[in-house]
Amino acid sequence: MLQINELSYTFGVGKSIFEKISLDVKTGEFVSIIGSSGSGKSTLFKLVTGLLEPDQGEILINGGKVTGKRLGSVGYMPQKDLLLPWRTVLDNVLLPIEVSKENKKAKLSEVREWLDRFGLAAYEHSFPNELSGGMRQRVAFLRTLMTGKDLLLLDEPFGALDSMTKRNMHSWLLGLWGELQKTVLFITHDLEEAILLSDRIYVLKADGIKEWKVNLPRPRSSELIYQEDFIRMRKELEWLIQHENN
Amino acid sequence: MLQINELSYTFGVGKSIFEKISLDVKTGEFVSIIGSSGSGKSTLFKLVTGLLEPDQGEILINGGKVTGKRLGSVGYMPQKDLLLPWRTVLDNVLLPIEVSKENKKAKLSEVREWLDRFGLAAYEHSFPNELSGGMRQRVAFLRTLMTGKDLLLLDEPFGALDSMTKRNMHSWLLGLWGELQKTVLFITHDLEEAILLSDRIYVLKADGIKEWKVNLPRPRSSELIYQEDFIRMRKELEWLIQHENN
Amino acid sequence: MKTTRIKKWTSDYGLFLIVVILLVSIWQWVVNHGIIPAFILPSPSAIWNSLMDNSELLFEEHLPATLKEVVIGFVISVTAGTLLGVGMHFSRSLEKVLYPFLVISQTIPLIAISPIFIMWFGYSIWSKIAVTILTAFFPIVVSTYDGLKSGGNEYRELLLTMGANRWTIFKKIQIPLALPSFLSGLKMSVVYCVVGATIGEWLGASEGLGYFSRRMSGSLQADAVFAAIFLLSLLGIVLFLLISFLEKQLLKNKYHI
Amino acid sequence: MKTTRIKKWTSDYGLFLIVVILLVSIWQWVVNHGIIPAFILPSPSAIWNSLMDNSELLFEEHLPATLKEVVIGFVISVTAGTLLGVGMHFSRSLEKVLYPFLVISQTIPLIAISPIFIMWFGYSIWSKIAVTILTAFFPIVVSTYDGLKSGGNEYRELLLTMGANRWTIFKKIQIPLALPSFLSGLKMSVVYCVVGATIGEWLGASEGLGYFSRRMSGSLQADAVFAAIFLLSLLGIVLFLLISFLEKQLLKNKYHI
Amino acid sequence: KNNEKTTEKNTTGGDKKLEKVSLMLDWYPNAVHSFLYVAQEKGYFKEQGLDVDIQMPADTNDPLKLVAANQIDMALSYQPQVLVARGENIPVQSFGAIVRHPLNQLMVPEDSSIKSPKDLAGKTIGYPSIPLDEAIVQSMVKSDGGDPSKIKMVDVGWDLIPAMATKKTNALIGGYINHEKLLLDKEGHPMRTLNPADYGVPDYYELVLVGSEKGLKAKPAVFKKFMTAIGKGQKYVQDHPEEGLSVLLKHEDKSSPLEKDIETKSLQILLPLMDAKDKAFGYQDPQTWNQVAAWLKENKVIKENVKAEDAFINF
Ligand SMILES: Nc1ncnc2c1ncn2[C@@H]1O[C@H](COP(=O)(O)OP(=O)(O)OP(=O)(O)O)[C@@H](O)[C@H]1O
Ligand SMILES: Nc1ncnc2c1ncn2[C@@H]1O[C@H](COP(=O)(O)OP(=O)(O)OP(=O)(O)O)[C@@H](O)[C@H]1O
Ligand SMILES: [Mg+2]
Ligand SMILES: [Mg+2]
Repeated sequence: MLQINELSYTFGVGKSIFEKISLDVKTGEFVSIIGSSGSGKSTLFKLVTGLLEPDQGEILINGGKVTGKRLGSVGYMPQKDLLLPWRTVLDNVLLPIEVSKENKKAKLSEVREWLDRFGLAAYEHSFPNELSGGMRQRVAFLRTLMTGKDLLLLDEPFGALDSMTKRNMHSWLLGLWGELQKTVLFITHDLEEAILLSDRIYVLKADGIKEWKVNLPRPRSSELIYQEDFIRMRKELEWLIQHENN
Repeated sequence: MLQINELSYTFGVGKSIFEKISLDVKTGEFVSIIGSSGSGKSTLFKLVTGLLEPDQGEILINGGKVTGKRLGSVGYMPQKDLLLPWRTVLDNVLLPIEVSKENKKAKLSEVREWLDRFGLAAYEHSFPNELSGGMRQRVAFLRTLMTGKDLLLLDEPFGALDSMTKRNMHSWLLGLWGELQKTVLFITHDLEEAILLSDRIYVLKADGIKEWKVNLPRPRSSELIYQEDFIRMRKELEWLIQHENN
Repeated sequence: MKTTRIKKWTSDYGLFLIVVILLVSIWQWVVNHGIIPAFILPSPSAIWNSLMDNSELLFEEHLPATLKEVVIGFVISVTAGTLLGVGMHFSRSLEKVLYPFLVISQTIPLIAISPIFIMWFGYSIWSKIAVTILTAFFPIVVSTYDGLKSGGNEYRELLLTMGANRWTIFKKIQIPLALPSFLSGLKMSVVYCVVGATIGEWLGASEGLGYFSRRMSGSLQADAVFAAIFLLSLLGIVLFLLISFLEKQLLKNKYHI
Repeated sequence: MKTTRIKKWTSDYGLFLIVVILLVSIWQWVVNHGIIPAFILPSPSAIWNSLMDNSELLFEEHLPATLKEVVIGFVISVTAGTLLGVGMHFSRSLEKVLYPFLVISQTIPLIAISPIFIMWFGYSIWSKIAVTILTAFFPIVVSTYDGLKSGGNEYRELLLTMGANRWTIFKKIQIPLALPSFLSGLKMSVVYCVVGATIGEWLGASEGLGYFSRRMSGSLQADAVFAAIFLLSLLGIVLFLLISFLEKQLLKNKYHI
Repeated sequence: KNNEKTTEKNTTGGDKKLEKVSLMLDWYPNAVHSFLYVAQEKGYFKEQGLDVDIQMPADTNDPLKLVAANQIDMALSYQPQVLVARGENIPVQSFGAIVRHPLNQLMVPEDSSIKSPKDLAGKTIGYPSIPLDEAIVQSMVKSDGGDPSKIKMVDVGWDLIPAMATKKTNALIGGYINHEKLLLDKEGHPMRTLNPADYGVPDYYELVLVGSEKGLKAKPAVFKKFMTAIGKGQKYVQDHPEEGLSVLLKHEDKSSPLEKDIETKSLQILLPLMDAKDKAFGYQDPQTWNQVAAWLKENKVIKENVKAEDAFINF
């Protein structure tokens, strides 16, 4: 689905963010990226979406052979929700459909169904400022889904939520995962979240990128986090992040 | 130190946030408040600082007998860091000293010492936009300390940090706690954080406020979170939040 | 519902009205007592009488003439100003070339170049409209341009990742973002349109409130001069309020940026 | 360092200069070939010659006179405008009373009320300064007021919890926050100051570039008229650039809001 | 469609095809222009095959320039100004003298201590920043034995009357005895006038008709016809001043009413000053042109190379 080979990127003069990092995401996988603030996670996403061009290396989407024009080929959910404040929930969700110039009317019933499934049916005519943080995040997520792309890049979708809302979103996402049939690349700061949701985790550090497999069967439930296995894994991951400097 | 009795507050017409809630914080205590988004945690802080006036009930600070003028009697760290973008780190930290019209020069060496202790010495002439999220948060915290007040109200000070930075801040705060000699009221979404740092936790819900004691000896270390005891406590707290509706 | 409206209105304009009434009374008193000669500053009552005496002429001939210039000038200013602002936004070169000219256009005294206008447009309505445009389109260009510059970069990037082209981004993001600034430019501009039409009429006309006031000033009929000015000022305020109302309607419930 | 500066300068103004040179050449050609008669629009070379011929008079007598009016008018406009803007920010009542008057003050044609000015100030420099102030202080009031309104509520609350009083908050938060808007008002205002001084000189004067251009127009010397206008325009642009420079210095490195 | 248009034109043009001519006044319509409106109203122009479009200027200098630029066929201007214009290479010529004596006279308040021009020493004189007015004042003072350098001239812009009425100046030049003086009298500021012609300034023509050199050469017939028509107009006004004035007043009522009392007095003053006696209305005396040119040269208002005889043409 997505393959990144020996990617290097430098901001302006001398501010090198990556040097020759490689990673890949297979179809249907849920892969997380963790790393400290400023390690370049969001920058990586901007490179994949095509907002930035790599200095070296290639980014292949859907097995595409060239690193060329990538804009418009993945669903991207930015770190801030970026809902358009002058549009209602429904109109925000319809935005990618408008952009791709598909028939809006034809899609409308499908979109309404999704709004319902996301628990947003009652709010379709509300404006973003009338929503709580968790609802805004769900709208932004739905908007990303509505791009219709198979590969979704989600940049800290649950970063701004309180622990209870976050927990609910986890349960909800895990429940939905089978149906969605999407491939997800997911940025988070929350180790628990990363382990709970992912098939694999990439740890992004100043000296490169490190892969880490999550050995948990699916379907998963959010109750998992209290299991000993899970806690051991979390400890292990934390140790990996903090100590591995080789 | 702080005593809140039967406090009620309503926004505008009919939007009741609290009804007759009471809580108290003793000198030297570290007390956390948790609750879902929109439950009124930040509103409670604004009431305590004096930015809002309660409809009913009393708020006593330092045993003061009246609910009267409270502005300027506690150190308040708002949810956003609110560093003034046109001031350097040093000038931001000096702000409360300027406001209280103390002699700035006399305090300068003390402030420099603190900057050093907070790991900010090299950045004293940087502007906020040149700092990473974790550093900004530390500057805002230091600014709150510099008010010189004994009671500190911290509204999600670590909310915007990545897990590693947050972990470091926890270690750092736990290490500092003995020295600080402050009383802290602390808002967080993170249950682990709340348990790790607090002596007591108040759970704010639509139907009232619930107290919960943390039975962990001090000094604590951030390693605690992997202990079975701790995990059990976290589970218990989570259950309390989600199920107690009586 | 209705009483709260009236209440709101009184609290918004009541104080202003009281001050106006006070000032007008003082003015009347000052003129009546000969402290300011009436041919320099006529009394409010004299102005009112003159307004009534000349009402047919003012309302049926000169006001429509001025209004026509204002409306045509405003429409062209808005069209041209918006296009220029948008053009400058899209093309850095255009911006670099035009910006200094825009500033220069505001520093040149209009009266000095009036023969040029008259030569090009004669004494037709177009010379007045040209002056109107010259005074009124500057705020529109600046506000459109500044409005389009105003942030929105993150939204832009978001739409880019959806595969949007420049035009879609312009339509879906930049226009809505620029709207508040644009509308406040519109408000200033409509006031300047009235000023511009007045100046244009001074530079040569055979009708219009500016023409009327200038002629009356030539024969020292201060009350008629001020009657015309009163109407001009009123016209400016009414148009300003109209745009303010439009602004409120357009931005209602929508802009919580 | 130096070459990059020159490069930046060329990329910023090069295109503009080329366009200017092109336009001036066309202008010269058009006048030389009699398409526009020189007594209506003199050629650039004639204007330049006239500027040189009259240089002593223009630079040593009239330019300083106008500059004096502009500077005094600007200083008073800025002082009064800022005070009014601040006053309106602090007092809702003041705002409600003054705002309509501000709009009205912009809709009244200055020439019509010039006799009042003359009555009050005579032909002293003050009548010109009064006109200058009337044209120039509106943008300052509006930009100060809008600047002070611009958000900052959260910062305000933060300082309140530190026990700050209104004045401290004003000093530490609202002034820095209002600075960008205030400076952009200053830029507009300084341009209007030059326009205002010119109008003021038309209404009666015995020196100044506006007076000079009016006088030369009376003796049908179009080239001298345009030489004076050229200086006026240049004065406006130089002052605009000065404030822009000040703006860049003040906001440098500081405003990443 | 084309045919329709031409027939339409023909019917409105009457039997003969009328030649369109544009005329720009020196200022807003007032009593002095009565003869024009009479000629139009009574059909004197039409008789001559002319269709005259009367326009008003914004600035007193505009008519000259626009005539020279061929935007306007003929205009009312001032004799000295025609000479100034020729000095600036503006190709205009005068083809008729309308007001044959100065209307622009020095005015001082009736109770003023200024009895003759030499008393102006140390006083302030308001003027509308026309260099000619400066020359007039200087000549008057000089010929009266005063020192012109002791006079302060101040440009009072558009507001001649308020300048005088509010006593911001001691004297006024640039105002007309048939307008500003009458208005000041009416407002209770009676004025005494000092005629420049009595103090060393040639008795010049206040108002003349001008055309461009090109136009005058190209269609002299038109100008001739025009002169004939206005001659008739003026005759009518002279014989029936009241009716003549009412034609003007009626015309102006449609846009900006004039004050009848002022205009009546104005016409009374004007009529004798417009009378060419035994010559035809509008006749110009070469002698006057020479004197005025010489005086302007002497006062350095115009350049030496201006030839008086080229500046006018008699039809
Ligand atoms: N436009 C830019 N120009 C220069 N440097 C930039 C730019 N954008 C980001 N950076 C720098 O690149 C680095 C990586 O930024 P990035 O936003 O990718 O980090 P991140 O891993 O997403 O951090 P966070 O967890 O805080 O979101 C940071 O040091 C940042 O300062
Ligand atoms: N100024 C206001 N006017 C009206 N309602 C308000 C205002 N400020 C907050 N509210 C409402 O009061 C409620 C409590 O808000 P508050 O900010 O205290 O929540 P919180 O517990 O701090 O949430 P979070 O975890 O998101 O910070 C919310 O429903 C909010 O919509
Ligand atoms: Mg990021
Ligand atoms: Mg909060």
